Amino acid sequence: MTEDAPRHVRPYGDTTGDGMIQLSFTLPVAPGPHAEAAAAAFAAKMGLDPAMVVHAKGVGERFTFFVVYGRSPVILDLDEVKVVEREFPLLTAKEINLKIRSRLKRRMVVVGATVGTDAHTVGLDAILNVKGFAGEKGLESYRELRVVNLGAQVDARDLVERAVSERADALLVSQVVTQRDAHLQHVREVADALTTGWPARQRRPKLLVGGPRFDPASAAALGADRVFAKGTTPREVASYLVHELPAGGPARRSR
Amino acid sequence: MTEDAPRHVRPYGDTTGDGMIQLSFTLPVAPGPHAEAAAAAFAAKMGLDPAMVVHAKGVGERFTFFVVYGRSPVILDLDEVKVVEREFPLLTAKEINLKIRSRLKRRMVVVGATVGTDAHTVGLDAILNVKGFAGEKGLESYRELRVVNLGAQVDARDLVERAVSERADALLVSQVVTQRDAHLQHVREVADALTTGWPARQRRPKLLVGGPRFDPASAAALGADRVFAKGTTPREVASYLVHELPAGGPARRSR
Amino acid sequence: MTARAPLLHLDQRTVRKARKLAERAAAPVVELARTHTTTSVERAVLRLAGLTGADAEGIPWVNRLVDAVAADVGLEHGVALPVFDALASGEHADLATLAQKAAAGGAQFRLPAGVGHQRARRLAQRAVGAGIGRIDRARKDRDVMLRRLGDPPKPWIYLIVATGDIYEDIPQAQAAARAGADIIAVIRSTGQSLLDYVPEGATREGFAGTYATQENFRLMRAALDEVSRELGRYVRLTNDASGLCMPEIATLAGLERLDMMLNDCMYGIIFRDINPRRTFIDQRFSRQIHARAGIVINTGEDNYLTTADAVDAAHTVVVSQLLNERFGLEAGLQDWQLGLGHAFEINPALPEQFRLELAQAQLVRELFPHAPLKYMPPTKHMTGNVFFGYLLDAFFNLAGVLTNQEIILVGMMTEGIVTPFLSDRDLALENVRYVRDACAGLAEDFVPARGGFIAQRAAQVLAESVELLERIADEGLFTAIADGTFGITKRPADGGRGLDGVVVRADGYYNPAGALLEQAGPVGRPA
Amino acid sequence: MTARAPLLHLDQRTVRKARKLAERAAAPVVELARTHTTTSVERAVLRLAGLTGADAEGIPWVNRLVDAVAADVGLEHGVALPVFDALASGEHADLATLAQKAAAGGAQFRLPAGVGHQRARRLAQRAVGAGIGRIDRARKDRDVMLRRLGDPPKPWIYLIVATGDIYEDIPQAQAAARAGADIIAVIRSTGQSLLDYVPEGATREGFAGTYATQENFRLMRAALDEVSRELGRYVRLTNDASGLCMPEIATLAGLERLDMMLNDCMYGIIFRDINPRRTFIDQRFSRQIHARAGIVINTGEDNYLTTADAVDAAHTVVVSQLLNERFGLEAGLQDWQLGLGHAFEINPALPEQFRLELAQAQLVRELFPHAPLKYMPPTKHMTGNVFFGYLLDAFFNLAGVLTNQEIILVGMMTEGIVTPFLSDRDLALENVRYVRDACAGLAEDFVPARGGFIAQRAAQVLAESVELLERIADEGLFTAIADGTFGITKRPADGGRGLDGVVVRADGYYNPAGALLEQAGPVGRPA
Ligand code: B12
Ligand code: B12
Ligand SMILES: Cc1ncc(COP(=O)(O)O)c(C=O)c1O
Ligand SMILES: Cc1ncc(COP(=O)(O)O)c(C=O)c1O
Repeated sequence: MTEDAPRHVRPYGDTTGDGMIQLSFTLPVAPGPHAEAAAAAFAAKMGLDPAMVVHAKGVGERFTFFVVYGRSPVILDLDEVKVVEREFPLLTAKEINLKIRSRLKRRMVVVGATVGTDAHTVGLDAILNVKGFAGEKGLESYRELRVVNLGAQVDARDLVERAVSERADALLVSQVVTQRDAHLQHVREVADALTTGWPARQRRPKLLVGGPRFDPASAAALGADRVFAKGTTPREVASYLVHELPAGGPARRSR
Repeated sequence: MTEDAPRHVRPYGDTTGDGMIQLSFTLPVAPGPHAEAAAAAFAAKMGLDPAMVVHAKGVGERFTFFVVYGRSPVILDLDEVKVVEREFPLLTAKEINLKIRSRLKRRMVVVGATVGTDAHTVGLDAILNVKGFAGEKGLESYRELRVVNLGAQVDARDLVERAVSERADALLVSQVVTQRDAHLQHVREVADALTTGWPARQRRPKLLVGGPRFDPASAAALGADRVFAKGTTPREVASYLVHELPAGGPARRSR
Repeated sequence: MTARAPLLHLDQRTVRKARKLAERAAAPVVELARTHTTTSVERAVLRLAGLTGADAEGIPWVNRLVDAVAADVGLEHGVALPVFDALASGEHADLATLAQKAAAGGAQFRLPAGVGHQRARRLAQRAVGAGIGRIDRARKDRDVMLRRLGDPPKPWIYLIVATGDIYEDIPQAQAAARAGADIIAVIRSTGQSLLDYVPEGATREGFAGTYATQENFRLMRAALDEVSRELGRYVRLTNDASGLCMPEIATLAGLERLDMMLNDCMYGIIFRDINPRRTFIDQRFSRQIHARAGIVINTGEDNYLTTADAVDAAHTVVVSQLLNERFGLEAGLQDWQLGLGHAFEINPALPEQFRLELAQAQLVRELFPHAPLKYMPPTKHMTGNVFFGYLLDAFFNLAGVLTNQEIILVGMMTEGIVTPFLSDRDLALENVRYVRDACAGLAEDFVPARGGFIAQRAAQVLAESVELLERIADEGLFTAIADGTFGITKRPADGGRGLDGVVVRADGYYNPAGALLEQAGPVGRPA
Repeated sequence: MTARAPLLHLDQRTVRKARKLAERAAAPVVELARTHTTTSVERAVLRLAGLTGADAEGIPWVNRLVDAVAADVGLEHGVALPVFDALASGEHADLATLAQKAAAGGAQFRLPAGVGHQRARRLAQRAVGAGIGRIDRARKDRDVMLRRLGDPPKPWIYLIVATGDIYEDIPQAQAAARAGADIIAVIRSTGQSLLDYVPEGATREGFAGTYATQENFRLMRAALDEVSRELGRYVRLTNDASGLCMPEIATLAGLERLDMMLNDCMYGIIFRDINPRRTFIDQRFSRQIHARAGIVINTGEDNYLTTADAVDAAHTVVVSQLLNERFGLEAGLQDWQLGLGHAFEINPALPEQFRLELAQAQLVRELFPHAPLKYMPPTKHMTGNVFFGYLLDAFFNLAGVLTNQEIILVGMMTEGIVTPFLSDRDLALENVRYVRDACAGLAEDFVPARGGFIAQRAAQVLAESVELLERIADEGLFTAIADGTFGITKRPADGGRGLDGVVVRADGYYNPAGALLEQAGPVGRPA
């Protein structure tokens, strides 16, 4: 942001500070004047003042869909907005390979999977496969990374078992289906399996979680080390991985 | 509403009680992670939890447009929702003519105009002209109504002057442009003009206000007798007019 | 854009007949305009002569001066002779001083004769000629910029800005240009077209639009020049001429290098209740100025379909276009300056709505193959359902692509609700861009069947147009307007505002601008 | 709908060649299916014979019984003989009792020979014949309802319901039907296709879909019958067959009068990592059942374009359609039952995107003129911008109208975000309705230029398809699948789940259902 950008802001319709926003929702109320009044009351309870119910349409006999425009009273203090800034530098493939080599003295092992009943692999593949994403090659293309892509629909315990046998440095878990919080549940399963299934004396691998609907700030709550959201590129993930390498000298593994 | 309809409701996405709504708005913040976090913070301040910022698009360099889906905590008590119910029966043209005849013993005079700088006449004409609206003929078609349609862009004082000379029983004021609350301002001008310009001894005519963006509950605040919103039909207006006639015997005018 | 072969197989004899009839219907009105003047025409003359500024109440000096002249000698000879005669007396330093004194009652006017007449005439001609020279220079400046920066290919994307505050408008207009707009339209505050004067200075207090003032024109044109340079393409600016001050606003637009103007021969009559005679006289002078300034006019037939039904009244649009064309050509405009208006306003609930729209759009396209048509998005049937509105706008964009429209107004999903939000404009451009790119060559695959639904509908509208033109040619355009032919709005010839500003020209009427413009003839298409 | 004259002028020799190659490529796979059985095929046989219910852990009795038979005598002769031999012994009251006892280790199986063999065969045939009789009756019921209530004209509007809870699904499905849906698809919970059994009973706990169970099928069909009667048009029901239990689910669908089923010869392989052999064997049996039940199958080529690029991989869609057609016809399906899938998935940012889509859609239309094509809306390029998504869905709808698609899945503006909201469905139907009505006859005006962009693109995709088919016919379909030909997903013939359920048929293999179905031959189009 430029220096002179204001600190306190409101939504902008067509005039600074007008606070105008658009809303749509369905209420389980039969269409009619009562429903429209209910929509206005709902919008008012959301803080809109004025609130214009500009569209009301019955959906069947027991529901009504609404579009509302109105002025929100919320004033946002931009200084208070917490953003998960990238806490690591974005490196080139060369730098990444070099760092792994010099610090680890061996290839770094990452095991990826979409866990639970989720069958979406496109996002995971975008990070792992050579083909990559957004013009960046995937992790498989890094000389110093060994990638084990288990695909989709992998059980959390199977994933951890495999990670153990591959001596993984990192687990990359993808979750796309979010209905009924399936993604949160599945990630927690992996974190649990890691706690119970990982050999006590070995360095616990990093748990990276990714998918389009994760809140970037939710890592801790999920028992993960980091969350990657929509639009993540492979290089970001690789840069994070080397950033998390123990800083000094090679990391030695206890057997 | 049917008997078994619930009293307390929340928005309905795809499951009863899920509270899901959609929001869109622009913040005066440059696009980027900070903007997305600001959008999430804004949605949180609107009460959404969780809030998913599903779309963010820079509009120029200093603004970002967002689409957000999320769960609103608001629970609506339908019994508390106030709705301006039609307080009068909807009559047929025949009944309306009859009532005017029997109660007033003369034709009722209505003077209509779009006031101020507003040039929109389609809404007013829909109520007044023979052609009417939504299959109903307009007030001009009622034998016992004398309609004076002054058209648009009429000054509030000119309207009242004309109403005095026509001995109007009702003033019908239309307002369509709402930017910067132009409609509210113009209606208040008419109410003021009526207060100052109407002969003290004469019965003050009813002030009916109409337009697509009026809040039906705002009549009193505007100094009007009744507000008619989007979708009003001529018969509703005519029914209201006879409903407001003094109940017993003919209304006599003091000169 | 290479013109496509016609698709509708219209009967060309009927087309020629329609034009002949339009000429006949227009003739008496042109005669009226040639034999009358108005207060606004005379004020425009003074503006060309360089008179600017306003008194403490905000009433421009041109108004004060014209009123003073009218009071002393009437306007039937024009203001030029009395005013320059007074100036020639040497008593008044310049036009501005004269106007101030006149307003204070400190100047007397007469109709000069003989040598005085010749002298006044010369002075007037020189002063007004200088104004026209400034317009010519503005036009050259535009040509130079177009050559240097490049002219965006058609269709041109036309976006409206309307916050009411010129200082909010400017960044929004620049943002719109950066997002892809080729033309920025600043529309006016609701009240302005009924003001019988042009406000002065930069303004921040419009309702649903920003006042058209010379200073606002200048500020916005400068802002767009800046962004044009940044983008490497010339971004056009447009505003509204129609209204009680049509001739003056046209003049200011010429002086400040606006590129297009909404200018219709009947819009003010029908939608602002301005007197018909006043309007027809004013529009002729304003168009002579536009012709000189190389400005493209946009006519207002789209508006008819907001009050009348787009199917029933389809032919009234065509008739009005033919009249606007006729009046425009007569005033010296060339085909490339005739941005005839039409609109996508058929009720979306009607079966075959989109094909009916295509028939109309293609008909207009083929009737006016050399005019840069101005195609307006749906407005009347836009509701509060912004999702459906966004879809309807997409079909409008598609109709534009299929029928080769050239000036595309961009539809806003909030049309049924509020004046556009910043984000509306951005979303709307995304819509336009998708349709334009995804369907880039789709017109190649659009081949209405010969004698099929589309061809039949177009032929029917053309036939109805000829029929209506016959009636107008016989009964007179004023009668037709009084009968509610256009926009189902009845406007009697003697009703409406501004009739008191109409004056029959006397034999010795002199208007240096009119004289210069009539003799000049067309200046040709820009390089 | 009357078929339109072809517009693309495809080379018919190339088309014939493509079909011949598909037949050649399919032949070894058909042979595999004829010579193998699977646990799920055998369980389907028991379901036809009337065995229902599950044990306390929710494992169906059909699974228990098949497992017991497999343990005792293996499955290479089928379950029918050992099971009905055991029943014939008189020791077990009925199939259910037998299954329970077998599960508890209280029943022994043998492969009967001689008279015992004949007796078991007769019993099996009678029991399974009764099941097929129930399917036949369901088919007749459908025919009767179609006659009485009327069959909606094509294109059919197809809407998905997916709350995870059958009791939320039902009112939503009814609401969708009332709002205009002709087909309701209940999609399954994310995990189900990998379950090697079919859950039992009414369910309320699915993720992003509702479990496919016989009881859920029954409940939903009854609810739709109710609404069909109310609306006076038959509302179809569809669900997913593909998965580890394809044969059983097909059977349940036949019994409960579902009307369509997602059933693809390769979907399970590519998108669920189910073993290729298992899938090809299962799909053949399941399609024989569908053929008998008069069910229209929907294939899954649309899915390829979510992992592969819709332009680069366009020909893989066509190749797969030709294979699905071949496998379908071989299994006894008729052309009107082949709802071949394709999708509007080209990147909207690509120039001429819409015309590329039209080329593909029209190509498929002309290659399969008698198949009721299933046309899928954009999914991959749907983002969180619900406004733009709504627009893209409109162009999908338009492509459907212009190219005469018959089963139109309805695109949801929230595709990129969540499973559909109630209001999404309503808005989506408004979108469909506008496009269908406003452009009702627009196909008449859609005439791709001969040799123009669209025709060229179609010819190119056809040529690439033939090329690929040649390779597959030579190298084998399993190799192609292992190479990642479809959906750029590599699936080796021995990988994936369910291979352990594949059994080579022994010489004396007996499957009463298979026998009945093979001999039956096609039953004809519904009245
Ligand atoms: C492609 C797709 C499919 C394909 C999947 C093919 C495959 N092999 O992956 C098929 C057709 C098979 C499919 C099936 C289903 N799908 Co689907 N599908 C989609 C679709 C269209 C695109 C998803 C995608 O590929 N995005 C592109 C990738 C690149 O983006 P991404 O996943 O966000 O990944 C990026 C980041 O998130 C991040 N990332 C992701 N994972 C990871 C992991 C790590 C470690 C890191 C660091 C980063 C990272 O990096 C990636 C690159 O930036 C979406 C709709 C949409 N437009 O989003 C629906 C969608 C995801 N599907 C959905 C559903 C419900 C299903 C089904 C369950 C429906 C059903 N009941 O039948 C089925 C079953 C699947 C199952 N069992 O899970 C829903 C999910 C709804 C929800 N929010 O819960 C969606 C949103 C559609 C909808 N609106 O209903 N689907
Ligand atoms: C038609 C129209 C025009 C026509 C008007 C022609 C005419 N003679 O009326 C023309 C083209 C001239 C026009 C011009 C302008 N318009 Co305009 N126009 C519209 C449009 C498309 C439709 C309005 C309409 O006719 N609705 C149909 C009628 C039947 O509905 P209604 O007015 O709601 O009336 C019903 C009820 O409200 C009620 N009712 C109304 N009045 C009354 C009175 C009484 C007494 C009663 C009982 C009931 C009643 O009963 C009616 C029947 O149910 C709307 C957009 C839209 N889709 O709504 C924009 C719109 C109203 N216009 C708008 C604007 C800004 C303008 C301009 C100011 C733009 C400009 N700066 O140039 C100009 C200037 C007009 C001016 N000075 O006021 C804005 C207003 C924004 C706002 N909320 O402030 C809108 C919403 C468009 C937009 N999004 O920008 N417009
Ligand atoms: C031809 C024409 N002139 C002028 C205008 C605007 O004029 P006003 O400022 O009076 O609304 C319009 C607006 O639609 C128009 O179409
Ligand atoms: C052919 C086919 N079968 C089945 C399915 C659904 O299967 P599942 O429940 O495994 O997601 C689909 C979904 O897209 C499909 O296309």
